[in-house]
Amino acid sequence: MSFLSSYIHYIGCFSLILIGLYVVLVKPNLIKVIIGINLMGTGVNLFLVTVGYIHAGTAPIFSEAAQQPEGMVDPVPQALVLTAIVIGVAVLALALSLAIRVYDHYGTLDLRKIKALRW
Amino acid sequence: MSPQAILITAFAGAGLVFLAGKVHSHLRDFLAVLSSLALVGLIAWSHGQYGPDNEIVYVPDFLGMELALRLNPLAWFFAIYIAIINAASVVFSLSYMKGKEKLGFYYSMMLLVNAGMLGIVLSGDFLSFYIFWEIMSWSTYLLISYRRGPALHAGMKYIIMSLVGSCAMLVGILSLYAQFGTLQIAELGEAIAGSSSGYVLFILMAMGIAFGVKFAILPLHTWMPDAHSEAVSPFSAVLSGVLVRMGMYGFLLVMYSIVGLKTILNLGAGFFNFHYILSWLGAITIVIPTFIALLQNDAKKLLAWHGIGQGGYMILGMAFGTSLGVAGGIFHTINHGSYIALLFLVVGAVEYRTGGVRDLNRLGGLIQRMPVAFFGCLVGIMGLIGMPLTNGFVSKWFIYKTLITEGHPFLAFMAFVGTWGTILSVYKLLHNMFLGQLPEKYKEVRKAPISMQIPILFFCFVIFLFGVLPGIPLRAIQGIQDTMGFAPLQLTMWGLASGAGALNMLNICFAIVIAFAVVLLLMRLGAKPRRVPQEDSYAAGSSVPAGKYHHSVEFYNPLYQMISPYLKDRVDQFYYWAADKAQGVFELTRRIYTGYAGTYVLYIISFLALLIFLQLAWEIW
Amino acid sequence: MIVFQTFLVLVMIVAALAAARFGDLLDAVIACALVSLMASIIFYFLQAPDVAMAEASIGAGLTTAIFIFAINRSIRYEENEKTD
Amino acid sequence: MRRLISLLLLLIVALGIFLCFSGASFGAEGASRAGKLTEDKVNFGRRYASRGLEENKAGNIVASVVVNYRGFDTLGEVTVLFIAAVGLAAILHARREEATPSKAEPASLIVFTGCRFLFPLILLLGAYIFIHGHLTPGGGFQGGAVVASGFLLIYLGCRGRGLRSAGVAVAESLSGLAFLAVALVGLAVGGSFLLNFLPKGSAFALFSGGVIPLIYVAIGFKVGSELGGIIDNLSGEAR
Amino acid sequence: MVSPILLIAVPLGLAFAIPVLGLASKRVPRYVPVIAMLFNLVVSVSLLPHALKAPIVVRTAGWAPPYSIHLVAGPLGVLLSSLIALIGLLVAVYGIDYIREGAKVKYQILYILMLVGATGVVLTGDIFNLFVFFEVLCISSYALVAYRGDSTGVEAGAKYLIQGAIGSGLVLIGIGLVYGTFGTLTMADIAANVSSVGSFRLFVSLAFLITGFGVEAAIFPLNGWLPDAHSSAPSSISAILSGIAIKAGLYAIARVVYTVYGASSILPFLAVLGIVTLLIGEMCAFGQEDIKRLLAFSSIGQMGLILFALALASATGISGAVFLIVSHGLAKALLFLASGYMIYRTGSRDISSLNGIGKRMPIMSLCFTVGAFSLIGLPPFVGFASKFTIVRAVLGTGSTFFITLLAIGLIGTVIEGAYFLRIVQGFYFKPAPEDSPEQTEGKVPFSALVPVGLLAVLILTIGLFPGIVGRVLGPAADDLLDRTAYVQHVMGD
Repeated sequence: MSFLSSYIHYIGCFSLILIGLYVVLVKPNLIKVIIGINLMGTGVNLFLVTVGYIHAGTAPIFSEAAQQPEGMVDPVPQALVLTAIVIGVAVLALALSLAIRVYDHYGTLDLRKIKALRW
Repeated sequence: MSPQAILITAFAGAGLVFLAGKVHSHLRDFLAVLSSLALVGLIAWSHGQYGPDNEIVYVPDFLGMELALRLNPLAWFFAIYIAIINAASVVFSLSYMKGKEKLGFYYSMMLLVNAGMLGIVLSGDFLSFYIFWEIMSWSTYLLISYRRGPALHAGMKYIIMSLVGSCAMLVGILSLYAQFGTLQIAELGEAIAGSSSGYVLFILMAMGIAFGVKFAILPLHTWMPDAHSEAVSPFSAVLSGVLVRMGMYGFLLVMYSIVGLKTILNLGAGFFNFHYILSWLGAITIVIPTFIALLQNDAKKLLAWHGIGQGGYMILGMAFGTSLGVAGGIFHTINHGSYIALLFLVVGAVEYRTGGVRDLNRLGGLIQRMPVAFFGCLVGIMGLIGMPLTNGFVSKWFIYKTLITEGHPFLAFMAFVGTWGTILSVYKLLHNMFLGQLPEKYKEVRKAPISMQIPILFFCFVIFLFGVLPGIPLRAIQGIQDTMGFAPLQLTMWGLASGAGALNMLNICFAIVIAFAVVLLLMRLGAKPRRVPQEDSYAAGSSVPAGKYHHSVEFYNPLYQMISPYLKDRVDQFYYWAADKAQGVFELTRRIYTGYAGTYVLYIISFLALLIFLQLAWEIW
Repeated sequence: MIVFQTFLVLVMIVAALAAARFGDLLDAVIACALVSLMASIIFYFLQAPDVAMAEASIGAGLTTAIFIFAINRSIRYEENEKTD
Repeated sequence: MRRLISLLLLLIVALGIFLCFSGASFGAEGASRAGKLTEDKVNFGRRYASRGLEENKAGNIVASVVVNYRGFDTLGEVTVLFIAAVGLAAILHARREEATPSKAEPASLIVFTGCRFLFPLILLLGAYIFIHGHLTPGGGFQGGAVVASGFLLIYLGCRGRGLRSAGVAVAESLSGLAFLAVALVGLAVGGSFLLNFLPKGSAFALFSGGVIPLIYVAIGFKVGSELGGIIDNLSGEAR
Repeated sequence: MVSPILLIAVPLGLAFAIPVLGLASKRVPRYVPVIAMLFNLVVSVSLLPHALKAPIVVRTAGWAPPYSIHLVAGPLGVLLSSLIALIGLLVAVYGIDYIREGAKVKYQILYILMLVGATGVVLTGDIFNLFVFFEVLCISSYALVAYRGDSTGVEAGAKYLIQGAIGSGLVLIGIGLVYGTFGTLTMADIAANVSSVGSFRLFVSLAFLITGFGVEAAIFPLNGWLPDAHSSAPSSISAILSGIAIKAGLYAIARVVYTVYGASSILPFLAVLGIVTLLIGEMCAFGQEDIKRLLAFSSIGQMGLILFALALASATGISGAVFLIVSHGLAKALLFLASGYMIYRTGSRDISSLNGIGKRMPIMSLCFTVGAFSLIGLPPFVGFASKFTIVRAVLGTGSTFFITLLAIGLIGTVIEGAYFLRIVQGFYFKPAPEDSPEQTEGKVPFSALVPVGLLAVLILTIGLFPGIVGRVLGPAADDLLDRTAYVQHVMGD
């Protein structure tokens, strides 16, 4: 149980990362690939937050002056993840707009068929 | 005159000519001739002004190195030789190039090549040597490509080999710098003295590849026939006369000025001695190209192959490291420059008047139409063969003499064989261009214009002058040899005064003049020849109607059939094969970029996995 | 508590696998949204309410909407040809 | 084949990652186990937690980190979103010119009215979230996203009532410039970019934390307008 | 002294202001990038003397370095930011008239932001901030590659984005591992602690960071996007991508490997990688028919050489690499810019269609020739000086391993010479294709001639007087090599 409590989040986040990577590697569909990137991004965010987590910690928010900072989880990864989430959604939006344009031009989203540029 | 002034004149001339070409064509031509002649003047004037006054650091800090120029006997000798041949070619170009396109480019590149070569010989350190070497290389490349068509291919061949050479040279030079912390030629000589023979050999190899490519020593020669035959004729003269001989300058500089005579002679053991191998390479370079030349029907290709072959003599002389041999090598360099330039100019003149024909099977009988060109050709091939009274005789004499006194009968035999081949092939050149029947279409051919005749006659004069009075250039060569630590030769104005190898051109000259007079006398005494028009020819007593003339085609056909299977340029074929294979590999390599994004991501992940795997397996960090 | 979190993680992984598996892109996107939602809840349990809010509104909400727009303007089904 | 190779490679990566956790202590949890968490040096997140309140007088340490300590990141991040919005518009620009405006089915009256009713409430909620970012969970991003979801609602429920692009552009520009201006005033006043130069007030009050609420409001507007712009562009409403 | 933070803040502000300005006037936005980059150039150059004395450490939010993000404007950073501003300025001038289609105003915004990203990457001292600016750079380049919305651009953009997104995901994992280990994000702080921890985890984080940054730096197996993106983007963007963006990636790798990790034992691996990249790039470029694709592959080759030189771990080696970054930036920008109008003129990107262009566009083709010669490394152009420095550094190490690699690498140079000189030959000595359409839109405006000409002049000038850049190279190399000094400057007050 203690193993689970220490590592379950790590297992979860790296599973997500690996599943995401696998999707990108194997699936030829552009939107599927973008889903893969999105999954990977979620996994990375989860990983970062987990890094800053302390067992039985409290959120890094003071609601009264008397609150003690000792048990608080690390706020920095959370700040980083906020940034990362926004960057992720930015990339995602751009990727999807590209996918729309690709579909306009090629009539397909199959990356194996979108090979005008090669060699 | 300081070397700096010479170089500034040279480079400024090249730039100004280009700009002048935008303004007016006469101004451009005038400036081109003026600056090339001015260079000859400047260099001639600076004769003898050697020593520390003329060692100039012109860039004190180029990436932490000093760039210096200097003038010494070796530099001066080569500089004047470069400048003269270039000036002659520029003068020759005036009418040869008239009406062609991009003349501003042509003249400025001509002068830039010239400037680059002058820079090479005047540079006092290897970095500026390399810089000027490269400037010369790329400007030459542009000039070779100037004629378009097959010239493009020739240019590519040239520049690729040249790049290989310069990469090797760069490695060699910088290895010297890494080893000794200086690139000053003067200081390197002392620094290198103590280093191991393996290192010296490495340096010689690295530099030797670069010089060998330029010099067209046998396995590295394949660019030369194409380039020489495809370049415009005045530039072919420069190319074959001087540019190729920059390799000679390089060899002299590295072998004798820097590494030093003693080290060179003791490099390697027994038969596998450095200068031994070099001389064998030289000998092979004499024989094979000369016989390939025999098979050529393109006048310029024929000359180009001779250019390679004659280079073998120079190597042969120079590699031995005896006073006589090196003197012969250097002397042969300038001699060869004079008559090969002459021959290229003659071919150029013929080409100019016949509308670009250089196929020997389609020419003939031009002797009366172009007498000056004929005379030039005659003198040129006399020099090439090495007939007495011409300078070629003297230098070849030196070289043979060296071979015999050093006891190398095989090498001497190969050199002789080379000379026979030369005689056969240049006779073909002379005959097929000027003797025999005149084809109908060349009836209207006129004499070469005066601006072509001047350089031709000038070179004829030089050939005879140095042939009769070899002391003039040999003095200068003596000066060079002094700086390299060779034992002095006993020179006279007429030749060599030392005991066994004495050579007195005065006597020979005298003998020849007498013989000539006797022959003339005999001919006068015999039946008077009756002059007939050239076209009026008879066979078996009846006149041959026009259109049924036998022109001299397929010279040496039986010989050709006999030897041609042995004389394929297998090296060239090998290079082509290798290039072909390499291109196949390149094409395969391109397939890495499949165009499928998933594959690219696969590469990324494999890279990551590889890094992790390496660490797991071998602990790379 | 830990059991609940483990359950969440497992649901998240299963949803991710489903997102990888579904041939209907719309289904895959919904699965993806589920992943985000689970992640958001996990963030909350990891004492990161800020991140949880951001993930819920951006990751689960907006992202899904954007995906659906894009699918709307291209095609809905993955072309099922054998990958090599 | 491809799957096999991919799985193999991912296995190696996974192995590598797995071995990462076998060694010394990792993360805040590890530091806490090793008993080093009280040292500021080990983990500077610690320092923010322990001193952040008095330094910035903002109850939400994350807000204080996002806007102040790591405000420069946030600037970059807002820029990224801006890039995405602009780039997306640029990429879809050509399409917009090609596309023929399609008449969408108007939504039913109930949905329409419901949306119009909900829209201001959603905006209000978003504004609340980003104004209170320094006190409670939430902030510029979350609030901005909520605002954007309001626009999404408008798009879904009230077809044909998109954003006015000029208005979006102005909002984007001005909020971004406001962020920069606040940061640059810090540079001018105290010699340090993003300096919290305003009086910080007392903690836990609405007007506390110095420039943090100001910047969060700017971020909120910027994120909201940019995400709104993205939705607007992607939804393909031809205008 | 001006604060280096203005190098980022001012262009950013101008970029934010463009949408409003664009509402006011259609013409104004075209000149904003010029103003922004001019400002950056002036500030960067004026900072250079200060940075040479000691790195300028700028804190944000008023807190001392480990507790807030800070910029470290060392010699290397300021040199690179000057280069970015210089090339950025020239390309911005070029872009005034070059950009004719698509969303022009948006192009200008993205253009500034891309350069801001690159400037941020070279100036920042915080590893997560490095990532953020990296994303600014990458995402704006994805958008710019595809901004015309044509089929090749969109395809290249999509592929670039996929790979870039994977790369940045990997970087983020690496940063997470680093943060978990050290609890800090300041590069100097990590560097100070890194020697105390020598574990597998550290290596894995390094591997993630190298792979992630390597995607943008176009190291061999990671560069599948590069030929597509560089060839499909508008020429002005290709110039920036090749001249600056990939260098920023390489800078990030160098910074991480040298300063943060001090990982000298993986340098031989990087050297091998560099040579492989060089060879692959040149080999692929050889057979290209598309001029921009050829230039893109040639960039890969040059990046390989830069990486190789960086991996030498000697002061001369790194200064050679930095010098090559400068010279390649100038030359490649010149080549792309020149080819941009050539492509407009002939309406085709085929090399064979560019035959005989020397007559029709004499200045452009002359400048192209200068750039090509410089890339090959022919004197007296700047490429020679930089390649020369690298070769000197390799031989200076005296290690057989590196010398062998160099010898292999020089083959790449020869291949490069072969294909570039073939193009130059085509320009001047091959007849123009018969059916070449005379596009009137290809008339080269003044705003294009100026940057191209200036780049050519710069290439020649620095080639003749390498001391102009040479003085900064030594300190720049030390900046990268000397970890303890870096840590002291940043941390020690």
